Amino acid sequence: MLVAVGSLALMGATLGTVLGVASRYLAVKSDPLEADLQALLPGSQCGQCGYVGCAPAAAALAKGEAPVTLCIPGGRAVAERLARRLGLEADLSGHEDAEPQYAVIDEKLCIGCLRCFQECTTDAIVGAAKQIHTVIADNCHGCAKCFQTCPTQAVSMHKIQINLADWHWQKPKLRSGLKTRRRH
Amino acid sequence: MIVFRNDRSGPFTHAPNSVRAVMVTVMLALTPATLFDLWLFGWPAVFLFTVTVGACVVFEAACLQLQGKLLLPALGDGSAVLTGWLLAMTLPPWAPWWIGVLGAVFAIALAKHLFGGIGQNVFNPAMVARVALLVSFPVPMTAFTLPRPLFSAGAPGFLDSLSITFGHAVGLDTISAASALGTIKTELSRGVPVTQSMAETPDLLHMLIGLRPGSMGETSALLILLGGLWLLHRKVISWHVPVAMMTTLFALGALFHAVAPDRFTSGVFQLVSGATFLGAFFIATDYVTSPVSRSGQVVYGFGCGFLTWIIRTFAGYPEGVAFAVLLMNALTPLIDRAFRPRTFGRTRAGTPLPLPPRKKP
Amino acid sequence: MKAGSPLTHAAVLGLFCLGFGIVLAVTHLVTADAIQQRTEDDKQKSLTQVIPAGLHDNNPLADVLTVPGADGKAVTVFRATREHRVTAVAYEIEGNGYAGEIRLMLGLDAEGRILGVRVLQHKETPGLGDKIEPAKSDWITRFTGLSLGAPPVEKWKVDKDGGVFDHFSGATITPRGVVAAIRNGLEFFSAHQAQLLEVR
Amino acid sequence: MQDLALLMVGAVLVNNVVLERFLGLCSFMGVTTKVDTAVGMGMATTFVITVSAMGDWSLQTFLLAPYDLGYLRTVTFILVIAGAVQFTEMVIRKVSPPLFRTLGIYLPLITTNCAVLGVALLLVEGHYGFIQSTLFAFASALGYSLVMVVFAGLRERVALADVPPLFAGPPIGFITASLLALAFMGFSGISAN
Amino acid sequence: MAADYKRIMRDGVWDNNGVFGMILGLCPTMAMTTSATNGLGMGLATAAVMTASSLLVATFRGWITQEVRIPVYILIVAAMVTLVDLMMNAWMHELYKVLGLFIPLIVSNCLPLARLEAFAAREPVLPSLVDGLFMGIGFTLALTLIGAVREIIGSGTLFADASLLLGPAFKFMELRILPPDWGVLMAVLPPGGFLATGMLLAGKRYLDRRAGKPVVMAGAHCVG
Amino acid sequence: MKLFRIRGGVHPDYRKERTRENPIIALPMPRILCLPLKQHVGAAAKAVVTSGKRVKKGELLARASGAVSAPIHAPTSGYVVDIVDQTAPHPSGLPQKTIMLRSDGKDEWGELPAGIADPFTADPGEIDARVAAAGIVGLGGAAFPSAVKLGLRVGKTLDTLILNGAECEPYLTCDDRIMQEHAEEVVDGARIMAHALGLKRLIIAIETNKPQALDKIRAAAAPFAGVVVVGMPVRYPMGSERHLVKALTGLETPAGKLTADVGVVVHNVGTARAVHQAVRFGRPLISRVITVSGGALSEGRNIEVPLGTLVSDVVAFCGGFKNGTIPHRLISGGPMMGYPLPALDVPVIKGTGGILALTREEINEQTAGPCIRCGTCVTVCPCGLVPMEMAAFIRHDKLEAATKAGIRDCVSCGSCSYICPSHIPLVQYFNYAKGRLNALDRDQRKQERLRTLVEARMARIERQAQAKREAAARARVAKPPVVATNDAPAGDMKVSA
Ligand SMILES: Cc1cc2nc3c(=O)[nH]c(=O)nc-3n(C[C@H](O)[C@H](O)[C@H](O)COP(=O)(O)O)c2cc1C
Ligand SMILES: Cc1cc2nc3c(=O)[nH]c(=O)nc-3n(C[C@H](O)[C@H](O)[C@H](O)COP(=O)(O)O)c2cc1C
Ligand SMILES: Cc1cc2nc3c(=O)[nH]c(=O)nc-3n(C[C@H](O)[C@H](O)[C@H](O)COP(=O)(O)O)c2cc1C
Ligand SMILES: Cc1cc2nc3c(=O)[nH]c(=O)nc-3n(C[C@H](O)[C@H](O)[C@H](O)CO)c2cc1C
Ligand code: SF4
Ligand code: SF4
Ligand code: SF4
Ligand code: SF4
Ligand code: FES
Repeated sequence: MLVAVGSLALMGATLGTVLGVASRYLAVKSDPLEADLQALLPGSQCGQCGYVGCAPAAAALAKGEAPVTLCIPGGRAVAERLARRLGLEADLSGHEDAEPQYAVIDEKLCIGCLRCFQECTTDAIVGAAKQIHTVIADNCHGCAKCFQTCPTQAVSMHKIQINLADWHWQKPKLRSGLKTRRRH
Repeated sequence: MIVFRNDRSGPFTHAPNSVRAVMVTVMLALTPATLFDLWLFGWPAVFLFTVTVGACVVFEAACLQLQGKLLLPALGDGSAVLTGWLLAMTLPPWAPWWIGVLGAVFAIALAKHLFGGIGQNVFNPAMVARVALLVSFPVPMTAFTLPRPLFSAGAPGFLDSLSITFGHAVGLDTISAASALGTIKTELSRGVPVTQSMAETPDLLHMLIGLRPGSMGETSALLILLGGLWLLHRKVISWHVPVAMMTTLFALGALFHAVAPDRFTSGVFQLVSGATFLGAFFIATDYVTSPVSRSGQVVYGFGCGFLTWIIRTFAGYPEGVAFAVLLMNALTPLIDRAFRPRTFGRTRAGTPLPLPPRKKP
Repeated sequence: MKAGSPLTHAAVLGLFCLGFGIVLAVTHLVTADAIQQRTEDDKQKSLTQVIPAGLHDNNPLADVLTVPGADGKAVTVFRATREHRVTAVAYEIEGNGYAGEIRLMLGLDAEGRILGVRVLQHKETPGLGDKIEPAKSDWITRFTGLSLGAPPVEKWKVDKDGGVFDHFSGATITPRGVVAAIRNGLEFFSAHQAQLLEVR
Repeated sequence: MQDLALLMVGAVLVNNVVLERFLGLCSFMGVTTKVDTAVGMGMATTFVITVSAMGDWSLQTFLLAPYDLGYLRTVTFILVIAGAVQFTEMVIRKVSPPLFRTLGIYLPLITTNCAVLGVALLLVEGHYGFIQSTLFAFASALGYSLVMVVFAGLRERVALADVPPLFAGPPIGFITASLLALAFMGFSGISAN
Repeated sequence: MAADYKRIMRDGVWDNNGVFGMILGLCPTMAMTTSATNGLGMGLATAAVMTASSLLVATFRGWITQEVRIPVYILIVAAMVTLVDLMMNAWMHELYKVLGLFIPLIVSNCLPLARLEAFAAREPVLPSLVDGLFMGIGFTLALTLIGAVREIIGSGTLFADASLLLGPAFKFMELRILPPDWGVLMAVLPPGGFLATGMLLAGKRYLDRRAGKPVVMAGAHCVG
Repeated sequence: MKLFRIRGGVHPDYRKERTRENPIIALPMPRILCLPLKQHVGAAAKAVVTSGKRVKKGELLARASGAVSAPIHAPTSGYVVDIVDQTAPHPSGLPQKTIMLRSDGKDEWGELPAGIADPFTADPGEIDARVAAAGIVGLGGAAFPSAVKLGLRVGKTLDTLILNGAECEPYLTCDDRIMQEHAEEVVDGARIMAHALGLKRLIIAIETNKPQALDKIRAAAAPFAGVVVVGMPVRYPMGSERHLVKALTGLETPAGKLTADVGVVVHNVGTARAVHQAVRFGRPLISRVITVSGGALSEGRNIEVPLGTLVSDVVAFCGGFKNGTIPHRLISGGPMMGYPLPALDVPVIKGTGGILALTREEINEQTAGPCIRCGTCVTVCPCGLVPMEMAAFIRHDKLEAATKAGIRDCVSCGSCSYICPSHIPLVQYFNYAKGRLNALDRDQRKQERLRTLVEARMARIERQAQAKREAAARARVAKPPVVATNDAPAGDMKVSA
């Protein structure tokens, strides 16, 4: 009885010390978002997310490499919590999914008001006050901010046309003999 | 103005081959052995063969239908027929019909279509079916019968045969005879040395010709061998798997037999008994489940031979080809990873070759 | 959560260990007797199956004899006595089955006639070799009443090997192992009969 | 010698921890989507199983058995394992940072791997000596690593197949595992000879 | 988060079921489901452990420091398991003999620990208790279901020997579904365990899909 | 000569009989020629003519722009109609800047530079310059400016020139005919190139299925020491330069390097002839020999075509399509490496090796099935790749894995697609992936550029804010300024692309 209780307590104390020391001296610095995300994950280290444990999964989430639904054991609740936590930080507005486009300024309409110039984060628009502005198409990332601010609607957005140098073969279509009547 | 199709990149010439042609060639190679065996084991064998192949085709169609895939291209390639055919070749010829039907479920539904259909399965469907049946129904799956050639005396008539396959006319005990490997394994478990029990098995020539109890694929070793050689000749299969497998099996058999003839059967016996030839030429060579590179195929063949010998010699089951093939199937992705051809201009490790040392003129 | 010193952690974990150690130790105390009892019951039960209760007035579990067996292993023999005479003995025997060792309990009366055989443990294939369990088939009960002479020693085999015991279709190895084990058990009895029946 | 060899072959192939004894299945299903990960996990687990088997053996032999504390086995063993994992982590981190970088991330997963505790409990049941039990533990762990890597290879391939949507992911993983277990049944009965 | 008990219950039993949702606790799931009875027994034992340890962890949460969190949880589970082990051995001996090695293994069964970390360590006592209980019930149901499927196909019976586990009153549960000798042995052998679980997993997915629930593709990375 | 083994390869049905015996005939000068400004690898040429300008045959129409580029000359006399966007001879059918030249029917030569009388004593640089000025690009298919390759003598240690007469593509017989009919010119051109490269060793490699060509070239080369003519085994793609080099010298060009890095330069036989003409007679590259063949054509021919000739004119010259059948596909180049043309009204350009009008039966293109892992593609891949695996990765959009599997090492030879029993369009997968990877690279580069732009802008705004603060501080001291802010000097805003 005494041996039992004693030895068990001793083991626990020892292990506690070891872990305490370990945590003290071997602590790994982690970024706060990562730490937050990790705290939201179940911590069961099951590896089902495809990462070898919750910490790497949190890291991937923090880097935006993994979907919030990655954690199977966590289920819906964890996904929601993750989304909430990430939602505050990273607002993935739609422009990523939109087709790539670029802005064109109609010289006839441009009054040189400089508003678009001030909006453009990549300095894709050149021009000076009271002069006609133009867009350097190569520098335009298609955010359409200039399109929204132009008072005379001189800016139009155009889909980027492929040219001969950029053209490439399409991916072969799925086997036409199969999957034609897929129900799901 | 004529507009031409430009939806596909080259090449614009293709070899006149197709999956169906490949499968048909394999079936042709199997035909002599199959006909011989159907004759050897009579109507029940014919019925079982028909049921098995038919069930495979039916389940193939059902699986395609369920998944909403087109029936024709997949059914037409003949792979389901071939799977059923090979499965039937590994069953005891007088097994009841439901063995064939359940086998088709295991092979086609479980091992093939759950993985996405032809080409995508990781395990050999026919062997999955055979092993699943063996494990599930050891009694009917090890009840072999002595050859009773069609129209010979002692062969069951058509009606009798119907009830052998579809009813329960014959008690298993009355027909059952062990295969050569089975006999040796059983006798060994009683402590009878191999040298002695070998006397009870048919002599090697009979084994080769096939006048002995066993499954269809076992009992026509010679014709199977010929069919296999023809496949080699037609370049449908390459020599790597069969040669590696048979050499390994023979070498292990011969070596251990030389050391302890009481315990180990000879190399020649290993070759002619069981499904060695069928396995080496028709089963281990299944494209889908074997490595794609030549070097990988040699390793795979070696593994099949080695595991077959291990299982035959030490494990509980008398015949090891099916298990060996499945085990090597499992290793195939790793073999594919490890044994790939060397890329032109690169070392095996994948780094660009060093420039050759060159003299300045 | 607060980051404590190693000693805090040691204390936390240590205290939990202490607490649960106490809980466990107490539970152990409470259950120990019952568990002991159950374990004995288990043995008792397997013994009563091979030694009918009416044959003895002692506790066979307490009357234990250790005799070296044929292969050098010690065999633990439980003896049933009535009025200080050994009426029956029971001991474990082993045979080689299809999937490994089969352990059985063999009960004999003082003349060496089989009172009962029961399988204690086996790994035979369900549906095939497991017919040696009395729950699955009455095969194992057929040994009751037999002895080394009846049938004759050379007939102590399965029918496939020329003996008198039938095998299961498709599974010969299991019964073969069991029959051989029982035969060996009987031979052990006849080899050590005097010692086994000797009253202390 | 021959016995030891047989014991080891048996532990690796015949009574494979994962496929026959059903231990460590969660990591078997969870951490096998990539071969490289499975290799790392296998190595780390092998190490921990072997080390904690030694620890547990000592505990059993020198504390639990002599003082008749069998009922504390589970609790103490699991503490030893947790300690062993922690210890392993520290040692590797000190001794070989590169090794730590490859194995370190797997360590936390191992504490809750049934295979570790399972092997330790099997050892107690088997009444092996120290050398024997260490080898047995090592061989069992090898068996674990073997099937982990093989299974990961299979899953990598299945991931590229057109598995019906109903079965894609874990279901086909289980079915693949089923067929793998079927293949491993070929080894059954090896120890009998 | 206000405790939404209905949701906790539904999560435990169906949506986030230990076996079919989280894919955890697989070792007993495979090993103890050769029959419905075994599955039921194992499930009940695990449920008891989960409920008790959830309660304990939620209660002592404040005391447990981050660094020794895992060992303490494990310790709690281990202690509960040992309690169950001892009590079963003493008072439910028949079942104890069947479950054997796997009772101690509840300790390293990932499921209880995962729930402790994911739920009991964060939520109040009562929800934690409910979560532990219903996770346990869900686990029990899953095991019983897998066991039933394997038993019917493998041996043709259902709840064979249930009276040994639950007492003679439950003799009525012991059914024979298929004629004797009809069983497909593979179902009760290791491959059958994986196969049955895989099939049932797909079955749950089918039902979820039909009910219009978004199917969380377990492991988005491994979708074929 | 000892040949070294190369792995893989296929033996397609060569179908060369149709045109093998047909001598090269000149195409009557068409009325209109369309000359795209980019007919070669590298930067497009810059037009030096404007619409309405009259030109003589051989006159410069567009000059090379940049180090890797080639000029374009008038194939005949006439006047420039326009420089417009015209459908390119390219599978995309996208438009391309093209000089439209109307022939005046006189075919009047302009003034040509004088030929170099003895090229073998001339300075290599002079030959380079002449070849560059003549607008010669590789006629073996790649259309890489030849002068750039001849310039490799600087910086690389070379020892061998290989003349590529393999012509391993099915159908094509133009190189065969050139070697038969112009053996001396070919050998002379090759020797000139060897001289330009400073090389003594010249190997002319010809597949043994062209015995007459072999004989003729042997005879033509006999007088010259150091010229070796080698019969190569018939196997596609023996003509691929890396494999040819390996087969002939045993040297394997490391991945990512040029054959010149192992000391070997490879040129096509047609290129050699063009060099001969440019160096000896000062003639620019204004025509080339192509094979026109295929089951859908009434007649197969080897034709010397002025560059810029519309494919429709070439087809008409061969009697049009057989019985009015529309070919299943119209191919530029050989069937293995060539590409489909979207229409008939696209020009023949410097890189066009053949025009094939193929029937459905000849192409034998079938619905792709799943890969059955037969491994033949692995066996035949001359580059030691595992095509089935790469295609599977690409199918699942795992481009990174495909890159690791070696997609960048694939030469798109088509052997794998040719042989695949499941008729999987493997090469299209690879072409798609290569295109996607390039696009991703471009995107990546663009992203990086944009990021620097954003940073520059932030810095600028910060600077301006700083300036404003300072100004405000000063204003508190002095009088506030009246001028609006924000009009930063234009120089600050213009950011070069
Ligand atoms: C999966 C499987 C399980 C088997 N299990 C047993 C068994 O438990 N007991 C047994 O005696 N034979 C078993 N056998 C059969 C033996 O391999 C052997 O064929 C048989 O015992 C020989 O008996 P027979 O002479 O009655 O045919 C099994 C066979 C297989 C394929
Ligand atoms: C899917 C299916 C599975 C069967 N499985 C078995 C079986 O495992 N064992 C069996 O004896 N009969 C099985 N049968 C029944 C047989 O068709 C036949 O009725 C039975 O073998 C009669 O056996 P008996 O002669 O032993 O009464 C099965 C039938 C079907 C349709
Ligand atoms: C697969 C493949 C096949 C080729 N076949 C030939 C060929 O048959 N004849 C040829 O001249 N060039 C062929 N080439 C092009 C050569 O690799 C090389 O570019 C050319 O010989 C260089 O000569 P050039 O610059 O004079 O065109 C082939 C290229 C590849 C990738
Ligand atoms: C040489 C060769 C061998 C084959 N062997 C088998 C076999 O052993 N088992 C089988 O089910 N199918 C076999 N097939 C057919 C086919 O590959 C098989 O149905 C696929 O595994 C289904 O995806 C074979 C086909 C060929 C060409
Ligand atoms: S916002 Fe519109 S009007 Fe003003 S400068 Fe830009 S383009 Fe011109
Ligand atoms: S769309 Fe965005 S990036 Fe492009 S010019 Fe307008 S503001 Fe600049
Ligand atoms: S196209 Fe690429 S992958 Fe295919 S054979 Fe040629 S080099 Fe190999
Ligand atoms: S040739 Fe086609 S079917 Fe064969 S392995 Fe290659 S891609 Fe697959
Ligand atoms: S229950 Fe999860 S590893 Fe065993």
